[in-house]
Amino acid sequence: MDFSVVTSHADLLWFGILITLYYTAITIAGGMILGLTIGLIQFAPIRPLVWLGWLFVEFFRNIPLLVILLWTYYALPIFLNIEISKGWAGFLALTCYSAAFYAEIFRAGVQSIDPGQTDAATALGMSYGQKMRRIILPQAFKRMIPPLVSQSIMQMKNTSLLSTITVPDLLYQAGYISSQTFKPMEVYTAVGVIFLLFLVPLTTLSRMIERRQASHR
Amino acid sequence: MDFSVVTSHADLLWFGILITLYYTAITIAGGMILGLTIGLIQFAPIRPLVWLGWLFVEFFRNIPLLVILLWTYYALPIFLNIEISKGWAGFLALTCYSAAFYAEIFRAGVQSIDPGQTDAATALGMSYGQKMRRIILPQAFKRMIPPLVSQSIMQMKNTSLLSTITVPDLLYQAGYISSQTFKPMEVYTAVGVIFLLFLVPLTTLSRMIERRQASHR
Amino acid sequence: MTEKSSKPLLRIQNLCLRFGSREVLRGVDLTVNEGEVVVLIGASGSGKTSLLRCINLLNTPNSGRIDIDGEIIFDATADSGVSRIPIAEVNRIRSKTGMVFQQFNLFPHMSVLDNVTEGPVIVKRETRKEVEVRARELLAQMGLEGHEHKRPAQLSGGQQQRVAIARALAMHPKLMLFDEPTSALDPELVGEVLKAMSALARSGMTMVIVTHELGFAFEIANRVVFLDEGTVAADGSPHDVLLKPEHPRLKSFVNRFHETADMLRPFLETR
Amino acid sequence: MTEKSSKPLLRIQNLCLRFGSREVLRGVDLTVNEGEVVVLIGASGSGKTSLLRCINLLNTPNSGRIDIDGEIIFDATADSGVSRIPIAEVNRIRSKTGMVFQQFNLFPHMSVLDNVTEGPVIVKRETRKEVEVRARELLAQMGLEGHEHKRPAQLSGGQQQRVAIARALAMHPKLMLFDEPTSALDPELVGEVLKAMSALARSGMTMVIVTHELGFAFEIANRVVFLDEGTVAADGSPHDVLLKPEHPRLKSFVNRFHETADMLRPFLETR
Amino acid sequence: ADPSAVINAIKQRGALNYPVMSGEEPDFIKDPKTGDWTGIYPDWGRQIADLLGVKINFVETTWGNLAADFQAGRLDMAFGVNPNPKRGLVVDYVMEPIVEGVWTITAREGFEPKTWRDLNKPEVRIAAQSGSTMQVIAETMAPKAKIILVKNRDQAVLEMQSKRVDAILLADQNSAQLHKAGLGKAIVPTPVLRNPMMTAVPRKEGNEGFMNLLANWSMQQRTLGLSCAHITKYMQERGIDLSVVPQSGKYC
Ligand SMILES: Nc1ncnc2c1ncn2[C@@H]1O[C@H](COP(=O)(O)OP(=O)(O)OP(=O)(O)O)[C@@H](O)[C@H]1O
Ligand SMILES: Nc1ncnc2c1ncn2[C@@H]1O[C@H](COP(=O)(O)OP(=O)(O)OP(=O)(O)O)[C@@H](O)[C@H]1O
Ligand SMILES: [Mg+2]
Ligand SMILES: [Mg+2]
Repeated sequence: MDFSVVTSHADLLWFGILITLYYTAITIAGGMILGLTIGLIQFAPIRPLVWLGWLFVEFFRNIPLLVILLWTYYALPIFLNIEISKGWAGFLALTCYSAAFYAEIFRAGVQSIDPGQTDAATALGMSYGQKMRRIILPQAFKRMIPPLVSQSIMQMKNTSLLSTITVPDLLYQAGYISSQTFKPMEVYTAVGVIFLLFLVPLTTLSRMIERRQASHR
Repeated sequence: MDFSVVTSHADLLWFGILITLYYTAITIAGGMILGLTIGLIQFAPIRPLVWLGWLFVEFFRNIPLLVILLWTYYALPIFLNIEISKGWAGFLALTCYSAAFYAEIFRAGVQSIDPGQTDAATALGMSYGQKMRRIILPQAFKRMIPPLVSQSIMQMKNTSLLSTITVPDLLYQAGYISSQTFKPMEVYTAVGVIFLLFLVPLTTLSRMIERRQASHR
Repeated sequence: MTEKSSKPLLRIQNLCLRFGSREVLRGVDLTVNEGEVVVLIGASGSGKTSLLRCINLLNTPNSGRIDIDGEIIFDATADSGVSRIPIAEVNRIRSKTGMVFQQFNLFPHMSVLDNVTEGPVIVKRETRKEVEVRARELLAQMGLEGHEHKRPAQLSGGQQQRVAIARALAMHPKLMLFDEPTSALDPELVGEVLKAMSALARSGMTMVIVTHELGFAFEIANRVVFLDEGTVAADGSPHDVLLKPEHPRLKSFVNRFHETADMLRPFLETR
Repeated sequence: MTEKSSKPLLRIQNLCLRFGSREVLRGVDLTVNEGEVVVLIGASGSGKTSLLRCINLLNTPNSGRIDIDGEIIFDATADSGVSRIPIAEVNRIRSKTGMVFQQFNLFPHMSVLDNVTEGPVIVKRETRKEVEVRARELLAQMGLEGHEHKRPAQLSGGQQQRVAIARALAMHPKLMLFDEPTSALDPELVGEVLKAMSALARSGMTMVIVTHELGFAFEIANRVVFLDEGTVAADGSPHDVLLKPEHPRLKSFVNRFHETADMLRPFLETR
Repeated sequence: ADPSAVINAIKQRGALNYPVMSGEEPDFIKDPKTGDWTGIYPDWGRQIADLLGVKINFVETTWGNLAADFQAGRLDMAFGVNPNPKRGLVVDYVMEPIVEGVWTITAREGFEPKTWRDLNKPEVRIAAQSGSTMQVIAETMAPKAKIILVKNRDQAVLEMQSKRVDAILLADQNSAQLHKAGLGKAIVPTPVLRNPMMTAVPRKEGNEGFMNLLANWSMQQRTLGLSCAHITKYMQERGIDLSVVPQSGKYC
């Protein structure tokens, strides 16, 4: 093993890390906003909205991200007759994919709140919006932190698929370096270590939060 | 849109589906067995075993499957100085990756059982193994069905990454057909539909089980 | 106990409720006058909680009619069909009733004070300052001075239930509904909640109470209503219903309590 | 009530238990002789459940010594240090005690009959056939004929608790431990469980019972022990402890019950 | 060390480990039914195996993963590797090209650059396969142009079809193929850039004999026009006329 390839291409890797983090960040943000919306409309008292939410979740949960990604990048422009850049295609695909999962987390989070809370809020005469905003969501968010963290970790891993549509993320750079230097083992080991360095602290944190919440309940 | 490419290559797609299903099946089986083991040793009264389980889970949960796959296929043979076929590499990588998630499901499932059940079993004089086998696991398994189904759906989607190490799964065939016909839109749309056809019934089933369990509790 | 008018505050007519194919309420008629304290008893599963929840539409009945303080909150009498009352209207009438639950159902993410002020501030849009003054008074009446800034989880069960009563009272309800308010409490803490409820009754509040504390029922109620399989099987003075039960089911129901009460004889004899 | 020997069946010496920095038991001494029925009372949080759970090592004490039927199950007296008793040995001695929990803790995935046979068949490796015969007898004694093949969830709370008692008895325990066996029950169902326990006591079973049903305690107990902040603050006959309390805390504890009991006076007077 | 060590090892094993790739016709043609490989490269591989008197063992990979397969010790050799000194630090190159092609572009309709300079303009968008020699060429010959890096040839075609690029940088025979498919016009920009088809083998003690064999074979292929004829045959089978890339040394 000769890790000099890694150090001598540190700048490329670093650039890849930045791209990966950038897409992770924006697609987590996009996915959470979209996911929250879709999760919440599934509780709305309007049937078609509920179905729409269900359809969205089922659609994006059940297709491999790789297919969604290729589809968004190649098929969508032809369908809609628009231009879409790699960056936007990647953002859209990752956002919709993760939104399906975030939506499920939000739905489960809201459902996990004791119905007695809704009863108490209803008995006070609160409207649907007031109950959600003041009573349900503040409690649900707390419980959702651990699954949200897990899903966001997934999201960082998912961005590695962006390399297939040649967004120059970490894995893309790794592929480039390895094909230039013929040293893939070192490069992929380095990539694995980089992901561990970023994600293990996060999962550990998430476990700690989970444990604290469990003991506080 | 001209779906004749799809019908004229139906045999290739069908072969791809079989390969995908095959790897899905064997890696679900492998992942569950390994995951159960790793999930359970985290409850064992032996410290190093607990840590080993934790390490395994953290390692495989936090590295993108694509990296694990490349690493298993390309780096492992060098490290261990063995030959490993594509099929075995794919099986190993997918199994270990999913085992990490299955392990978390088992752990959470066991922890979700009312401690009163353990108390009652202990009070009867049961040993650790007896409690697990007779009291905890039978109850935990029921609750684990929905997350196990979700994870197994993931697994079917995950197998699509096997195409990157040229295992001829559905996505590999799709890539081949689209490179021959230059009709990626049709091909990838077909692949998306195929996944939906397989997975939507499963997720719907899983939701139904979940709902029935919720109302039975 | 206190002065009672005969102006009906709550009128329930021929109320029916089904869960799926299970008929839980089968034509309940009940009128509660202003200032009255009505205790609802009945075996487990007889529909007591369901009836209480119908009064403020936490459960939506299948037919019948409910009016509170002269305003119709639900109307689906057989001939008229369900007449849709706008949800905002329902919420307004709903806040004329205050409900206290078995499990307290306090908002765990808010301080005790915020639990009490939440309704008036958010629902009635009163100014927070004024509401806080009133909330502190109510909490003081409930013997909870000094606990205003604690979280519910830091209080004992009895204290939590008294906060729940204060929370309901802060909305200035005309009618208070209690669903087994003491059955989730440690026995030693039951007394303090019953005391608070007695004080409330003496102040002239109209109350409908579901309870298994028959001694308390006897002491506080103007009327005791016995619910059996979703119908009113007995309705009368505490003395008639609890001490001279006629309905066979009521008899066996009350007798079970007599047995447990009997065991307490030695305690009464020494005092 | 029945013939009592003075052979000690359970001996607890200077038992201490901490959860983190919280001292829950601070040197408890308690001896229970064969055939005795001891009722444990005390305020919420005083350590009643903890003490009961120490007896069969569901909680591991920090120091002290426990022996059951002449066999040491735990020994960490200050001078000797913790002496390790093998886990198999602990399990054997453990099954000399039977425990009934507040929340029943029946195995929901097994039939009523399997709940009762599970212990003898799996732990004691008795043949299923023989155990089933005994289990049916026990269930019959508990008034549960015809329910053998139901799941626990299909039974009422009172029935479930009686299954739990049968489950414990099937192990032929020498000592039965009850932790508030009726406090999770609907009040109407309390009587049937108390009756079953009385019958058990009459049959000569040694019992330690945590309960808030002071009337029942008075009737059934040979001795009443009052636990206060992790120590035994009173230990004597039911008459002395419950009717003539001396310890100030015991006095106020018992008085709260007298108040509630007082409310039942009208019921007793009419009969 | 024994210069024949590698040859002996292959003979002893009885099989030559040789890379093949899917989706790269006619360089590699996989019969989807039987899984048999034909095409330009597999035929050459068979020739070498025959020379050594062993069977051929096809190892499926991709251009992107070729390096990894090399390092994992799965391959004895690979044809069609472009010269790259960085890789030369790790693998040995046989210093004799099999055939010498040229680098070309496939241009969209209405875009007809003559020189590399015509391509070096900010408004020009060029697709090139990432990590390949084509990327190096694009970055050095047309640094001002907008370079779009793609994973494989199909993606480049898709870029062209969705009108996101003006030209794709390709080797001559691929360009001729796209030209034939009507996807664009094949152009050889000047100055003409040569594309020698090199062979790589793992750097091992005792590989001198094997490299010598391959150099010898390559020299014969090139100088006698064997390789050129072989390529032309496969191209003609598909109706592809390499004369659309006039300077291509593969046309005979
Ligand atoms: N949400 C619901 N869905 C289905 N059935 C219900 C629901 N709520 C109540 N029931 C059923 O309605 C019947 C009456 O229940 P209810 O809670 O009103 O009885 P209760 O008199 O309050 O009994 P308890 O003394 O146990 O509180 C019961 O058989 C119960 O199973
Ligand atoms: N597992 C535990 N971890 C930490 N603290 C505990 C644990 N179990 C009990 N405690 C604490 O120990 C003290 C005694 O609890 P215990 O349950 O023995 O009281 P109790 O007398 O049974 O009360 P109750 O009448 O409420 O059942 C309480 O303050 C409780 O908070
Ligand atoms: Mg109820
Ligand atoms: Mg307790």
